[in-house]
Amino acid sequence: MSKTTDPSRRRFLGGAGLLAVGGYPARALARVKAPHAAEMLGPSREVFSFCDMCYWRCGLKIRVRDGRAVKIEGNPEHPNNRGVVCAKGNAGLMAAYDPDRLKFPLLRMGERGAGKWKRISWDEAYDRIAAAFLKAKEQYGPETLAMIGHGTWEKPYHRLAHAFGTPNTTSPVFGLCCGPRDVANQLVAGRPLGGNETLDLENCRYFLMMGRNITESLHNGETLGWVEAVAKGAQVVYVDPRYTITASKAKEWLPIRPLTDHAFLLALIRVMIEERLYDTEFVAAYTLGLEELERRVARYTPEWAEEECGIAAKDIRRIARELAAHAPAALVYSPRRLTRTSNDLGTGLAISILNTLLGVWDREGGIFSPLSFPVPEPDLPPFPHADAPRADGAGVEGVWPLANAQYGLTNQMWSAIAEQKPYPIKLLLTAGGNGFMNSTDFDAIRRAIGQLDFFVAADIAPNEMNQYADILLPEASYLERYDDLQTGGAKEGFVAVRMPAMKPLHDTRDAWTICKQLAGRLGLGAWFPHASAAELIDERLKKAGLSLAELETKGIVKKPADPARNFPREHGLPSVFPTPSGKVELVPSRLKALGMDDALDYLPQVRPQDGEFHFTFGRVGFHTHARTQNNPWLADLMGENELWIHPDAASRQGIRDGDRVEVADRNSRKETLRAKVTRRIRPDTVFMVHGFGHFDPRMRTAHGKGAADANLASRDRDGHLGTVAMGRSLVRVRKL
Amino acid sequence: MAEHDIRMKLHLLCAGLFAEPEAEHLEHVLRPLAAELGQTDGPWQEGVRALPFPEGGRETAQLGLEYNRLFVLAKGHVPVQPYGGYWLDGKSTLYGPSLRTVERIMAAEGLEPAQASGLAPDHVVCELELMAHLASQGGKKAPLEKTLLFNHLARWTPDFCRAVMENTREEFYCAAAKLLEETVARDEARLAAHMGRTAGDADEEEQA
Amino acid sequence: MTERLIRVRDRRTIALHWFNAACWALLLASGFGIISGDDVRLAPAFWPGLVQNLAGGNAPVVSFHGVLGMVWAASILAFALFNLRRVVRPFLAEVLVLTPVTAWRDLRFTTVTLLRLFGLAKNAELPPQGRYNGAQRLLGTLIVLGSVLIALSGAYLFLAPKLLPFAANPLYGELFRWALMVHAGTVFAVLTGLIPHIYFAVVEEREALESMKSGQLPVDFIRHHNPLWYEELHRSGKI
Amino acid sequence: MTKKYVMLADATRCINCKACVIACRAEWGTPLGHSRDWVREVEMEGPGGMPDLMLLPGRCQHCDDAPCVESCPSGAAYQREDGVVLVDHELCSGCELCVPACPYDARFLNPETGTVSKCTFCQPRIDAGQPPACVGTCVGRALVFGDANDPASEVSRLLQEKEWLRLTSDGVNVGPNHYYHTGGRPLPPEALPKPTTPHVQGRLLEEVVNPLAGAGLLGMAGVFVAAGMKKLLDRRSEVQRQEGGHHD
Repeated sequence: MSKTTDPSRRRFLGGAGLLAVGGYPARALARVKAPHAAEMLGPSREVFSFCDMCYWRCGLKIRVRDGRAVKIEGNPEHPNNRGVVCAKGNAGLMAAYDPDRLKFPLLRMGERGAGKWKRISWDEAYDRIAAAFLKAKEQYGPETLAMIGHGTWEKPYHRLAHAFGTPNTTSPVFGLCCGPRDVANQLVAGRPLGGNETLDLENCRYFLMMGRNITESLHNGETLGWVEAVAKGAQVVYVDPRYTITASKAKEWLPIRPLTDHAFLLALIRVMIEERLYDTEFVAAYTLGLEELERRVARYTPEWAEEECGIAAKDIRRIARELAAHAPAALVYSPRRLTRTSNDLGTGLAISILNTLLGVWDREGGIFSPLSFPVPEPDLPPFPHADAPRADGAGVEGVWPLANAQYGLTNQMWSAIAEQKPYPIKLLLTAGGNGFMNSTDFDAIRRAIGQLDFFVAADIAPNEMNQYADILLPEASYLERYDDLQTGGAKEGFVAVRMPAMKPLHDTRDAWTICKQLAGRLGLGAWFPHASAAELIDERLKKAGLSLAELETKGIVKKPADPARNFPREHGLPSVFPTPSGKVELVPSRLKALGMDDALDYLPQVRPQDGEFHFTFGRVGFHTHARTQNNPWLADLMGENELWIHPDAASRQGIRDGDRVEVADRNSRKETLRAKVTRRIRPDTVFMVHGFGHFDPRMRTAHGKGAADANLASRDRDGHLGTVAMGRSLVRVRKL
Repeated sequence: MAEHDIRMKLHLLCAGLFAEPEAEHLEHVLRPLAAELGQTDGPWQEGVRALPFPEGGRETAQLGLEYNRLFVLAKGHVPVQPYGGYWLDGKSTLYGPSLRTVERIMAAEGLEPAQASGLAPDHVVCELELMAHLASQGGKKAPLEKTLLFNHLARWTPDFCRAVMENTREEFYCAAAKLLEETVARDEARLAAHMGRTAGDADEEEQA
Repeated sequence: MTERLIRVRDRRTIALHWFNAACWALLLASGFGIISGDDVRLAPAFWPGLVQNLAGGNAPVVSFHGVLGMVWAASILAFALFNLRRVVRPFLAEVLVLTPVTAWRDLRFTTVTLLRLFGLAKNAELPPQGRYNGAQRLLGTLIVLGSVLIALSGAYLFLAPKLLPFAANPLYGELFRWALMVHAGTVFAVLTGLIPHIYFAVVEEREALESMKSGQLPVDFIRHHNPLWYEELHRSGKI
Repeated sequence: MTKKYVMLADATRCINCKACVIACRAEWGTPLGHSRDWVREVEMEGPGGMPDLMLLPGRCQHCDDAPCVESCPSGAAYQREDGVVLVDHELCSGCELCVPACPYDARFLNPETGTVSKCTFCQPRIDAGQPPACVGTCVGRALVFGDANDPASEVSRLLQEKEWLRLTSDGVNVGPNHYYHTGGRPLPPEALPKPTTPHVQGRLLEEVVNPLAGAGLLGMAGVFVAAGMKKLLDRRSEVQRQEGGHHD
């Protein structure tokens, strides 16, 4: 309390008190003081929105003054963030006010990528695009169009592409990120965790974090829930080659050998079955395949795992017991981006199986069933049937049948364009995103772009990929537009609205307007019957018994959480698992049905030779992927990335903290950056923060800063899903 | 010509020079304007006469490319940002706080950037046209002129003009930048002499 | 018995003296009222509190002090320019202590005078003094040079923050801080000197105070205190 | 009752996401290169040579004995009754005497205003009943702000419930009103304030000019008060002598 104030009063004794009489407390005076104009909160109004700085989409209240967004705050009613906003969300203002932003529709004048542009009118841009699209459609069929999106505001582009008749729409979210995790949960339990994971974090008592760096790969609501649990005393075991901020909150850090998580998890499964630590009641009532599983994991002893992953056998046994002791309020926490090894599906399955053995489904502190707020889609004519299969093979039998056909496999799509196989792809439409920085194959992307007849890029800011476009369409940022509704599945069901905080700046337009106007030119107007996004969402809301006007005053409408439906098994109600068998399948039947090896078995991964390191990368809490490095406010927090290297390894190479080093993989791909010598990483592993090393000079702030991990990450594939095994790169480090 | 008329036309000409070059506009608006000013005695005469207008479609197209390279988008970053706020608000933001000054004057005059132009109110073209509009009223809008000049144009166009001269490969933009620089400097001297200049004065008006 | 009086200064000079004195009083009162930080404060803490509360904030006090300071400096400067030959040059010639020898002599005079107040040093010999005695000369020099310093530093303190971008050049702030020190230090030095000035005027030599009202001084007083001046007046036939 | 505003920072909940830093920048338009708040990430060595981290969010600590207020010559730095230390930008000259006086390095000369800026606990926001921008946005809810004199406030409750430390050291204790919970761990020495080195002019004023002036003034006044007294006494004895003479 303030009363504990040290009565010694002054910092240093000095001569100034010489003339003081009585020590009249100056601060008690009621003097009139003038704050600076900047220190006033002028008159303003608030509009509701949801964030677009990452994929989590927090609810926002945007303060608007003089017709301009001036401050972003959280909407306390929104379950995704409960009022808090991260640094990225706060810096969203600079996405709109960035001087480097794309401001006008531009036509390429010189060579692709030569950087010669001419401002053209929107009409001219649409006319040129329509002419090129119709010509190529005629020549090659509609499947010659590929649409590569980016994960957030791309919905109208998907619609446009599907109306055009192509199946080839893709975003990085599946093949470069969460794919294996979601497929694994789908195969085992028929229930993916979704983009906003359905974990009852606050009530969980024990977290086994499998490299889930939840404090730095940060999503407000999720992180806050986890921090609440830890503050309430939940135990954390953090498994990661690197000591992250999340590790600093854990009671235990296990610096596992990279790529061997699967071995560790298999041994845990074995111990849990061997020692009958699992939830016998749940396993008996709800699962299939325990005996087969037991047989299959018999050879994965803790001692074997210790050899493979470097975690002591006794610790593995202990952790299995601790997990069981806290079940069902215990979680084996999957990483969000599970694209590391050639058997990520196996890792994902093991996590899902462990959670099943712990019986966490539909239990407090475990995995809950979300409520939804159904808002019907507008009535549209059916999309034309695409005769051709997807070019990336996602969902295509005999190719990658398990891959998600909505988001596809972005890397394979780039390869398909580069090789023009299985059929010519001559048109590319990108909506946000940056192929170079989110895939791992610069070469394939360059070759792909060379194959195109026409490349249209819609984006807010310049980046490496869109500098090759033939026409660049400047989009309004999320602060300047209506968008389709956000309907969510948390404990509460909700529908939230994005309202414009200001008119579109410069000569920009929102995605819905762009797609509608383009569709009109392409003769596809029937799929865009609404005059604007506002009209579209108003129609959807009316069908749900709401209205846009109502939502605009609140920002969000919620269906209250219902414990009986979120946690049916806590209330004597049954759980539902929509698998082929209707049960949780400990050995997934779908893999068998597809004639695939069932991925349960451990697949040995690459190991560094002398002088080599495992290459890893990850995130910090104040940058989103490769999207925000040019944001002046966020760049101020971290302007370039560094190569984390253990002091033992560094001293062998004569590298000191701050030295410039070159990192090269076995294919002679190279990047240079500064070294950070730290004990916070294993000696056989190096690490860098993702998203730096931008080489587009139009990005004034980010250009040439740090190194591009995308140019070093492996191009290997997971054998079951076609997702990218980014962690399989081995690199050498050399002092420059 | 009356003095205010000349000032109006000079600002209009400068605005036009920094607009996207279109043959129509160059031939039928800017060239006659320059010719008229070039025949009127005054310190601007030399600068106006020195303007190398493009001859023919090829040269105009060439100029268009240079315009886009300089002010719109280039391989490197945009070499010269044509927005006042960029220069006044720390070069890391557009639509920053300095824009309010211009918007307030525009609102007082019932003006705003044309919808189709897609230009921010503090784009060099908008500010100069606003100045021309104010000047055309023969000194009646002197306080607003003063605010626009001392809080905006005179504070950023010198840097802007220098950047244009350093970055352009076209004689045309060099001459245009020089003309703009001189025009603003003369305005500054003139307004300072007429009304007395302190930063404080301008600020007060700004706040009022 | 009527004293024989002689006019020694004109009305303008007298007015200037009292104008100067009034300015000083107001500038001191307001100046001490501005600075409230304990580490830099000159006056007891209650004073800035009182002044600022009376004025409704510190801003008016600062403005008052700054504006009055400039009025004061400008007035004296104007007076000096318009009366350069008639008043100022002769005054400066009499009063300024510029060499170490004279300084030593004046210091000795001052010390002995001071000691005599306490009945000491009765036997010390004092050389005869001119229009201004040693102590007055020292004080006069202090006030003249001090005023210049105070005016210059004050002008910088008041105007520089309004005119110069301190963030652009660290020198501006550096200079400000030195100016602050010079301003305060000089004010103190002058203030210290003013104590005997006032004491002598009020207690010891009421005639001198009287002459600052009427402009006249008794001839006897001059003969007694300023024999050299008396001689000079005598020589020039003014007595 | 007078309010007593305090900031609590729970280091065990802080994740160094810098949301507070950006929210502050957005709220007050702080020019790039400067910030009113920060998060300090201190890397330490834990037991067994394992790495360890401590995350300490910070800003102006609104000290009871704010050295910035004490070193301000313009009367621009001041403290409200509720403890909030503020800058009157109309008065601030930008002389920076207060900048090195702060043991927390919380003040800087703002190039856009020419005056000294710092955290104000978001004074206009708190006066309007909103939390400071950093507190409202804090992702881990590590920052809590409130009135410690209100026994019903969250800060009062937390101050009682948990153990709180302040950034003070043997040499420096100016009564900060910013509290830290570290889960029982001691604050790392590098996070503690070091004695400051004020500008030479400030020190000269404080240690030479003012004491000298005080001594000089008092001394001089003393001498002449004494002289006056002596004169008075002399005169009285003279009068007495004369009166005595009459009687004689």
